[in-house]
Amino acid sequence: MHGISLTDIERETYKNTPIHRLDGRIKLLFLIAIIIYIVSLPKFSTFALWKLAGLEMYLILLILIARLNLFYVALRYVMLTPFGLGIAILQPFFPQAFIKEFTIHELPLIGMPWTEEGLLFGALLFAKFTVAVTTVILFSSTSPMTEMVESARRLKLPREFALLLTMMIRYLFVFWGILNRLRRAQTSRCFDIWNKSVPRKWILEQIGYSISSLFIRSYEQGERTFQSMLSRGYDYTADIFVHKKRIQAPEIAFIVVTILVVGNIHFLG
Amino acid sequence: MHIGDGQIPLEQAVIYWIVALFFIWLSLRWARKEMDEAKVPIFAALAAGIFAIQAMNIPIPWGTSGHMLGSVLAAIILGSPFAGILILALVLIVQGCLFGDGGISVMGANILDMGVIASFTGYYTFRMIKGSLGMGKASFIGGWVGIVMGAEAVAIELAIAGTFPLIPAMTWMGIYHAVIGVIGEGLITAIVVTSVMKTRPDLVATSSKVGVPA
Amino acid sequence: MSIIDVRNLVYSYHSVKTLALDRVNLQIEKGERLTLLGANGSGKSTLIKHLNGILLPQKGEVLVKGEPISKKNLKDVRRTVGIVYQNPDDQVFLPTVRLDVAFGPTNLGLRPDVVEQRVETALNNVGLNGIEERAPHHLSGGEKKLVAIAGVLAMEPEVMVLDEPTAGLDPEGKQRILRLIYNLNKKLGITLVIATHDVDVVPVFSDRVAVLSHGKKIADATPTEIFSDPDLLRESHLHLPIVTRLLQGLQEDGIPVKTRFTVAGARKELLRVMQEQCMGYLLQT
Amino acid sequence: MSIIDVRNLVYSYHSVKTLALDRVNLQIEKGERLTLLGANGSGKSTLIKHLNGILLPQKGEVLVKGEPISKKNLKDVRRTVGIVYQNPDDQVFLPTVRLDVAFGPTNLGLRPDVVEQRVETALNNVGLNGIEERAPHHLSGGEKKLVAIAGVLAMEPEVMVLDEPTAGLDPEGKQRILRLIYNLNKKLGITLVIATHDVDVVPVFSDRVAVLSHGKKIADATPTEIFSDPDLLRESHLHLPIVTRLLQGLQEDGIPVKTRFTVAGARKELLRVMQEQCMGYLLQT
Repeated sequence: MHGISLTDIERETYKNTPIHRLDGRIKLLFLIAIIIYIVSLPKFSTFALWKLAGLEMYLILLILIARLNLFYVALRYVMLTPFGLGIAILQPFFPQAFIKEFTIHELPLIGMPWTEEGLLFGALLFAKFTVAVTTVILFSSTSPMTEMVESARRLKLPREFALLLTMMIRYLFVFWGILNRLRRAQTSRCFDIWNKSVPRKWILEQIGYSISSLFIRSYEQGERTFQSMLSRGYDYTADIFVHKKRIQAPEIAFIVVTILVVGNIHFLG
Repeated sequence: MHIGDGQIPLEQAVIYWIVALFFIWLSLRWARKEMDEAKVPIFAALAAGIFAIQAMNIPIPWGTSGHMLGSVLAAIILGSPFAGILILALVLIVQGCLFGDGGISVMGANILDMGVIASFTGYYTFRMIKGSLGMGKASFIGGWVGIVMGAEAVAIELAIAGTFPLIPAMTWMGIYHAVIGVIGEGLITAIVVTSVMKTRPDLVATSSKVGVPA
Repeated sequence: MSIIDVRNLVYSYHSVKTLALDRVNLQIEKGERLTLLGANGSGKSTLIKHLNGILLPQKGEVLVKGEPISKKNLKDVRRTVGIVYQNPDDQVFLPTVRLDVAFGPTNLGLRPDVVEQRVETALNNVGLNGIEERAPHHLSGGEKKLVAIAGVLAMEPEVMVLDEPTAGLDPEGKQRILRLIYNLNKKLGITLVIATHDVDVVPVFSDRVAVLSHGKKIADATPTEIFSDPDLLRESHLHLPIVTRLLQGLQEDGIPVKTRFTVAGARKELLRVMQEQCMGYLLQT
Repeated sequence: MSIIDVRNLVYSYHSVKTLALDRVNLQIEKGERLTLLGANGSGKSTLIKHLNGILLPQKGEVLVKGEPISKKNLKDVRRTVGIVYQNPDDQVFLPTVRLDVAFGPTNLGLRPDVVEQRVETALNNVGLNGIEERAPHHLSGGEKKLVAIAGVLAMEPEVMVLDEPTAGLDPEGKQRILRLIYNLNKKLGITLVIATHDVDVVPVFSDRVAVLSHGKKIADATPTEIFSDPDLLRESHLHLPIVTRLLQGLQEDGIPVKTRFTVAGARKELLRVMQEQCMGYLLQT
């Protein structure tokens, strides 16, 4: 999709490091806790910027321990940046409703006015975005999707929704394969969405038809899968089977260290 | 049009989460009634399919490519905005947790914009004009309205959050999505709906059933 | 009593005019290996879906262990009759092997440790231990098929129905699957029903062959009997097994070979005839 | 000059350690019928994807009509080399047969009337006239395969590559496809490359067989030569054709039959031997 495909992420999750081995529930809680912490930091404070920098260092340390491919991590980050950067970069040029007084400067050469307060707010937005994205990259690269859902199920995600999500994960890979084969067959017959020698309208039709074929195939996949599920005793009470693992020393150590680090960053930083 | 973490303050994000969860619950209830146990495999596969569909490049003006959202499409074919909500919720959860497309704290807001608001406005626009304009044109307008409204909802949420002033946000999000939505969502939705009607007419709930789905 | 008894079964899909199944009668006996032979579209898959109540009869009935299948006993029927579908992507629908194989036993309401045990045993029986955590999309076609079989085995069915079990597999993969299901029948006593159009696979495998054509059962006999009748197979858009074709060619050449359908059978038969023929020659001179 | 010339081709997938293709050399001559024989996972599909530039070589090169495939000549290469993939559902995606077959020629920028003409001709050549307006979705597997072939034919390629063309088809469907592609080669002079693991299909069909195993080309010879070497096939996880297996069994029994691989060939050979053998018997007494 964005230069990083499902399979790239999946490959990272197959590594075997202390971080990868941690219980999925702990990692899921870690993700949620960090995100909540970041988001609840004040939206206008230089101090928060330093806390975020500290947190980012800790996350990078964990990424190193998890031996993630750094090129892959950087690529994922860069792919996502435009989403956060776009909104942040405009901030110095707009008045923020919650700020009373502005210190105004002008851009050299073009003379466009910008505010110090807006710059700080934008920087904070971008810093929060960066730390959040780093957390998601770390989390998604160290726990396979199935494990995430199994963990969520153990943390009381409703039965039906857990089954929906696990099956979706399975079929993500099936349809990813179908999409690639469809594209390959189209490329083999010289299809190119930028082909100048055919009308644009015709190209859009072909894309529409491809999407329609994918839609029907996914619906029919569901129909066939339903029959095979019934054959294995499926009914409205069905649940996923959770292979139970216990919380052990490494998990506890991870929690303690994280609380110490974040606590330190928060109160000292 | 994914909102990222940090762009909406926690307390507002929590409210959006609650609203989104309420709609997910409603859509599950709808699915249970309409498709009983078959809903799990069908929606799981459809969500995976829409995920793949969103990865198909569509040439939009200015030499760039965009992609489809698909919530209005799902709503029209399955005959209820709840279908669009359920599928988009699944897709957004995977995108957020796996790819980092759209944040975690703001996932509720994203589900609200691209799932709930896009599906509802798009689907009911389609329903209103289907009789007079026919399936194709109504799908086109429905798809387009859905994406524009979803984008405007993002603008409003960002404005409430204090991240962006309301008027410029609504203007620019509106104009941008109104332009790309003509092709990426409107036209493609229309082509897909008419083509599914040709191939599997029985799948297209809206073409046969009248009466408002619960 | 037959373990499955199909009586006068009629079924038509509502989009199609012709009958998908036309008064089909079929008894399946405990412990046997039965092949349903038919071309694509002959009604095999529709018949199979009636064996565990995925489809309910429009006319006629299907009895499992003497009880007609009805909405009430569906769960019991599906515990007795397990179906392995043709495409493992339809059947293996959960993202790890363990989750998938555990799906059936979990639905039976078994305790987690029993489920765990059944998963182990089933994977053992198909020879796939140690891949519990693997994702299906990283398995080969043959392995996925084995996982699908394990998923059904874990429910400990008495009858196992397999739709085109060798489809898409290479020769080694085919052999592996066939050997496996043969052993399931021999060692665990599971009754086997295989639906296929692969005439070269059946003979080696089955006690009995039922031939389906255009929704009708047009023959039900031992493989030898079935393959002695070329017209029957032509009518059902199938071919003779390669070995049988060769022997019948020789018959046309005037060599008195009998019909055989396996390589081993034909080898013996040809040897016998060669010796006899030459003896005949000898006596004439 | 070979129409396709694969030189020292090496390819490895990102996620897998072993090489998918390991220094493969292969010359494909204009007008021939070549079979790429190999088990699943032997590298056949990876090799095929290099023949029209879907994959570009990591090492080595692929020349089409003497020109190395590069980003610049991709369109020409794909016009010369058409590929029919294994699963027609991945290939046939448009709502009518006519639209689908027109997809390729339209992409070539041809005028609508020329496209129309090509569609007619292509459907004619695969024997599917009169179904132009049908939805491929509702066709049988065999018919869908034919539409896929027509879609490639309409681009008028000089080389046609088919990946497992008989997969999933019943005996009659297989025959129909094989007869068709044989005729495409004979009548239209299209060079044919077929990738398959079906040892019983190849022999009837090909001038030459290249055997792939674990990404390496381990043999390249006539079918007779290939099937005279049981070790070779064992190494590549394949079997001997059924007919060949029978004849080799008889050889072990001391009957001096020569290796054959088609029913017709074996029939002739057995007749010959029977007569000679009996003669021998006669002389001894």
